[in-house]
Amino acid sequence: MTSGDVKQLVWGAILLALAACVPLVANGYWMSIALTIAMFTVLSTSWALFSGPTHYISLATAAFFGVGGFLVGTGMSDYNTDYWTMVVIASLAGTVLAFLVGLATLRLSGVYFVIFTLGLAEMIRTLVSWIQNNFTGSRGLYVLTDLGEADIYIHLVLVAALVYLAGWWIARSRLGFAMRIIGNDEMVARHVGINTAFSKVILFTFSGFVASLVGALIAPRYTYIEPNGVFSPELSFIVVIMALLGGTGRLWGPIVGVIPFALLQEYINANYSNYSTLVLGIAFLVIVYFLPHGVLGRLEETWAKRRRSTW
Amino acid sequence: MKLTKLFKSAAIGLSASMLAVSVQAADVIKIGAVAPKTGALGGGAVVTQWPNVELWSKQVNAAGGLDVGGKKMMVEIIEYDDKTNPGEHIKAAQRLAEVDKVDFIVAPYGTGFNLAAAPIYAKYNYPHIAVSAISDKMPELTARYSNLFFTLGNTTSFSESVVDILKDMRAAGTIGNRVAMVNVADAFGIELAEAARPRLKEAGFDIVYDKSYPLGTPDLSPIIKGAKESNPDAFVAWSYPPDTFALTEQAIIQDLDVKMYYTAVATCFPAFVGKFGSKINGVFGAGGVNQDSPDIQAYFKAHKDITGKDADGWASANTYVSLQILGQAIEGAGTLDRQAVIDYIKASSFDTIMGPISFEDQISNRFWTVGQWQDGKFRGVKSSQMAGAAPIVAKDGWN
Amino acid sequence: MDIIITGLLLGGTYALIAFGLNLQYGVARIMNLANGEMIVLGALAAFWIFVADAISPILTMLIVAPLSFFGNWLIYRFLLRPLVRRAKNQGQLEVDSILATFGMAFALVGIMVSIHGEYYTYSYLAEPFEILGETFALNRIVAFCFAVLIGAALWLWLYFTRTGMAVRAVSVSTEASGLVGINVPQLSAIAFALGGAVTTMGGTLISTFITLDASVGVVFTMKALIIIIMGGVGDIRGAIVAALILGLVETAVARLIDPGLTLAAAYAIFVLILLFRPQGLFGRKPS
Amino acid sequence: MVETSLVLAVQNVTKRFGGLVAVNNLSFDVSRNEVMGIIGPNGSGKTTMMNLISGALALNEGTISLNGRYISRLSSHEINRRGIARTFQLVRILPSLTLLENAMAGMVFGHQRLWGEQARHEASKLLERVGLGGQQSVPATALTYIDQKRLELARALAAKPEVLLLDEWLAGLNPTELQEGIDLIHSLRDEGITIILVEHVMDAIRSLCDRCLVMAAGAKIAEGRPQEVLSDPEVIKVYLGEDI
Repeated sequence: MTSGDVKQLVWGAILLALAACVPLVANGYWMSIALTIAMFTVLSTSWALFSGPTHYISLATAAFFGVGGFLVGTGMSDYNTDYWTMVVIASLAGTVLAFLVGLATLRLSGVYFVIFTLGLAEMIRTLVSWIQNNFTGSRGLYVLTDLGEADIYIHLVLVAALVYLAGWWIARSRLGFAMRIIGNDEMVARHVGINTAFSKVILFTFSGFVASLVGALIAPRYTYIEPNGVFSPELSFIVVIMALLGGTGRLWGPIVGVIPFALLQEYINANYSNYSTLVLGIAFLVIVYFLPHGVLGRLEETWAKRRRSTW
Repeated sequence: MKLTKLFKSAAIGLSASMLAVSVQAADVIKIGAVAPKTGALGGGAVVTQWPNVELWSKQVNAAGGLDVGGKKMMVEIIEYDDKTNPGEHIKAAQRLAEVDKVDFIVAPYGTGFNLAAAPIYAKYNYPHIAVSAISDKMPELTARYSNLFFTLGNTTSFSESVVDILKDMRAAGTIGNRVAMVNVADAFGIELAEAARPRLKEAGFDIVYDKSYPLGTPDLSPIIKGAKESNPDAFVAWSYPPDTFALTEQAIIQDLDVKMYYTAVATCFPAFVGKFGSKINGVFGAGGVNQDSPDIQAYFKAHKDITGKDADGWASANTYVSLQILGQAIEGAGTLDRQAVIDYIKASSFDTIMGPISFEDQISNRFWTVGQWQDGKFRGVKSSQMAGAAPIVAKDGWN
Repeated sequence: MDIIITGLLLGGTYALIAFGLNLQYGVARIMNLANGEMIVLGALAAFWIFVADAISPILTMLIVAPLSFFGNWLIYRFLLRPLVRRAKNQGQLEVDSILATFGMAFALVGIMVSIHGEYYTYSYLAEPFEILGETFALNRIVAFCFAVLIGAALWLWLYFTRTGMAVRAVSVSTEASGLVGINVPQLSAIAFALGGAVTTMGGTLISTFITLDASVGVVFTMKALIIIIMGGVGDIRGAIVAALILGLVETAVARLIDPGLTLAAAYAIFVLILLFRPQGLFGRKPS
Repeated sequence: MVETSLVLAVQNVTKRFGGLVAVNNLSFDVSRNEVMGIIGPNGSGKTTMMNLISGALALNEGTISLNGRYISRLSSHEINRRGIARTFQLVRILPSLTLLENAMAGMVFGHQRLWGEQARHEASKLLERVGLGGQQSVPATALTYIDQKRLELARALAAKPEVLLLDEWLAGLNPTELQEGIDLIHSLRDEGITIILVEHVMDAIRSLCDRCLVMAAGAKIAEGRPQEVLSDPEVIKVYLGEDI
């Protein structure tokens, strides 16, 4: 561990501690924005742990997120299980599912991988609906807990800490190095002795685990769980888009996409409520055209310029 | 020189407008409304929810506003699109409470959204008169949230009423025991199908076809074919808007000749009769209104005149009623104090276009459960304690 | 027999959804996430004109097609071309086009909601039509016939004209085509515009038997993506075969097993095909 | 004696692509510390043979064994871990990594598994050796084609392989560079590495190879010392055409 590594850890810890203080100052409205930001930060960052270095764009986030939320709902509503027990079960189930999905996608690359994950997520969604309809016989899934938004937020900040720590560790480990090589040239990666399948599945499983954990932790916020809501494919797209917007080249890339995008979306919703979708679309196009390499790219460019001009 | 002038006038303008806002704020009741304009439920909310918010606020303001403790106050609506996304809805609700500081709110659209937002509205103690929500967990929820009211009825009575109609028709000799039942594989459809299944069996009906289909199935003709092959006397579909249209179109094409044909949500929509015309005479659907009531007729006319759209034959009127209740409760309590208004709602009876409505343990037991298209009008035929039910007729082919 | 015909009819619908995107992705390399919104736009036009003036959707389709061609050409020329030009590689273009067309999809939904926020539903040719003693919906049969016509026209164009051959060349290799003197930017624009026009026509036809609303586009986008990937990118035969397989599987499952499993079965088939043929049914193996 | 020095044994290997037989029932052995050349006209199956050994392609029939253990069913990363490293016919560097990282890539996961400071140290020594010293943090894309080849060799050597596969590694070098390259390969052999190279540069083959295998249309047509093989009329016919 170099002094730079330690410095990063300390900084990360300070920032996370600050983030954990948000409930002390925020009112309900800012709390719910902070919660949304925390949720997408965790989802996008863990997504980018796998997809950033490999350039494999996964659209399966909703499947894992949905499994998390749905199992918590089913467990609490149909089987009267305790919330925290269900969080553990749901995230384990999500992890196992992610592992299987990871194995199944090994032979695919490029756009075939992208759409495969989308199709798989949709298959899981309709299967879950069918199972609910025919077997679990649920009459509405309620997640009634005493957890407020601030509690859920703190849970998510803890998960964020876990994700960042994992990301920090991976970047310094053989695994992270292997992922960078795979992202460059998978053929070469195999020929330098990297078990590419193993590395990819490990990281994919981790991001699936995080997504299902988030789905389980956020469920109390929705109170009432509908499979078609928690398995919404839109979520997968938004996670990808926020991560790409920020930039996937660095661990902190996604968050610089998530924060401005969430705030922008909020601003548009508040001020153009009747045309929010239209304005959001246009804002999106403007971002794509004027921030070609994402927020991260723009930031690094600016820094590079500043450095040049001061020297 | 010029610049300073500009600044000065801008500053004066700004302070003037700020003054105007604060003056206005004292005379205005701010009411927030969050419901979908886009997303999966957007198409329904645009028919049922939004026009009534517009209609009611315009009518109230045209009459000079609400009388709050002797002072006339206009209502101002602040609306947000929740994009049919629960997370968005919760955020917008928080914004209404914390940023816009609205005095009251219009309940969300859809069961899931009413439940998802209930904790938020409870936190700020807004009277939450849930209209478009059907659930059997209502007693538990009202026990948990003292500001929450339900008006549209519960799953049990909706399914019971359909079974009652079947029993009536069987007793009249119009149909036999064979019932085909399908449902959309979504919380709403699953709940209702589950509630109906034991009741049908108990009443001695054979469920000869019992299938679900996923939300967004593009071709429902196999369902109608399957149902037709089971040779039913009655067809019951716990369906959502797009499938209600698609099932009925296929039923017409395949000539599913049953004496009793029921589809759930959106059967009462103007677009339903707009699409099928006279062919759907005799079709049953969820909800209903008393078409003969002069109040309802006046409401329909005002709805058309002011919003330019036709009201649907069920939830539109209910939505309007919930706003009437809110308005009357504010006037009755004579204050904008929310707790006072909530207490007033709990204790009082309201004179609405659907007749007198009152709440027992925060739940109204007066609502329509089944309606039927009869000569171009969607009439309520089964209800819980509503007057003016039309007699049911048997469906006589698709003409 | 009944299952086969119903399945083919549904497959025809799917083909209509997928043709356009296949051209746009296969040739112009634009992963167009606004594809579904183009379908909805076609449906909106049909609904609007039908309700206002009782004009047949078939006629609307013929009016809409050139408009859509022109509109999509403009979109490509002014919104997407700059992205193609600045992209250093295929991956960069894919990312950019996903982001840009996602924004476009939002904007289109917003526009359509402000035009008509309710369901687009009307009755056109919703009449029984008998084939071999079984009853089918006439509007579906008409749509199927048009799917066949459009598919055949595209195939003839791709395989028997100079432009078509050039388009196929571009779909195999953008770089090589440029080297042999094919005007790649122009052909990409044409392919994108044509794809958009075909998609809009599909939407117009589909609106005669499926109830749509402004926000439903993403459902069609997903189906279309799955079909072209299942068939193999850029291959028109692949898209047709994949569409028909999906239609047949969904119908067979609905009739023989359980309608609740139709979509799950369709996705399962897709997943299985990709597991055994990672490049799709007709796709070329990546070297 | 002969038995123990056998490193790589290729027995009756066949590889088909659809109807095309790229490698047809080919057998050969490579002994420890030997430099073995595979030559033949374009399309004769040389690179396919290399890909079969390295595990990039799966063979249809036959076996390949390393030190008496079958490797022909293993995937390429396992083969690499057993001690076979390679370069590619068309250079494959890792473009977004620095030179040092490129070189390190070879030693972290494979036959030799180093990590951290030790790996960095070894990798920079290797860069030095292939003539890329002092450029550790330069991005790999900044290199010329020839330097990219050096880098690729450094990466292959980083694994401390027992067997090194060089696929036209000397192609495209100018005479000075060629001589350096040949010297480098010589020195590798002196360190005990067994080398199999596919090559068109005849000078290199003559000066480097202990033995040569000539392929045509997927089959072996000759095998032996370079001088003998290259004067074989059959080989000359294959190389220069039927008429002579």
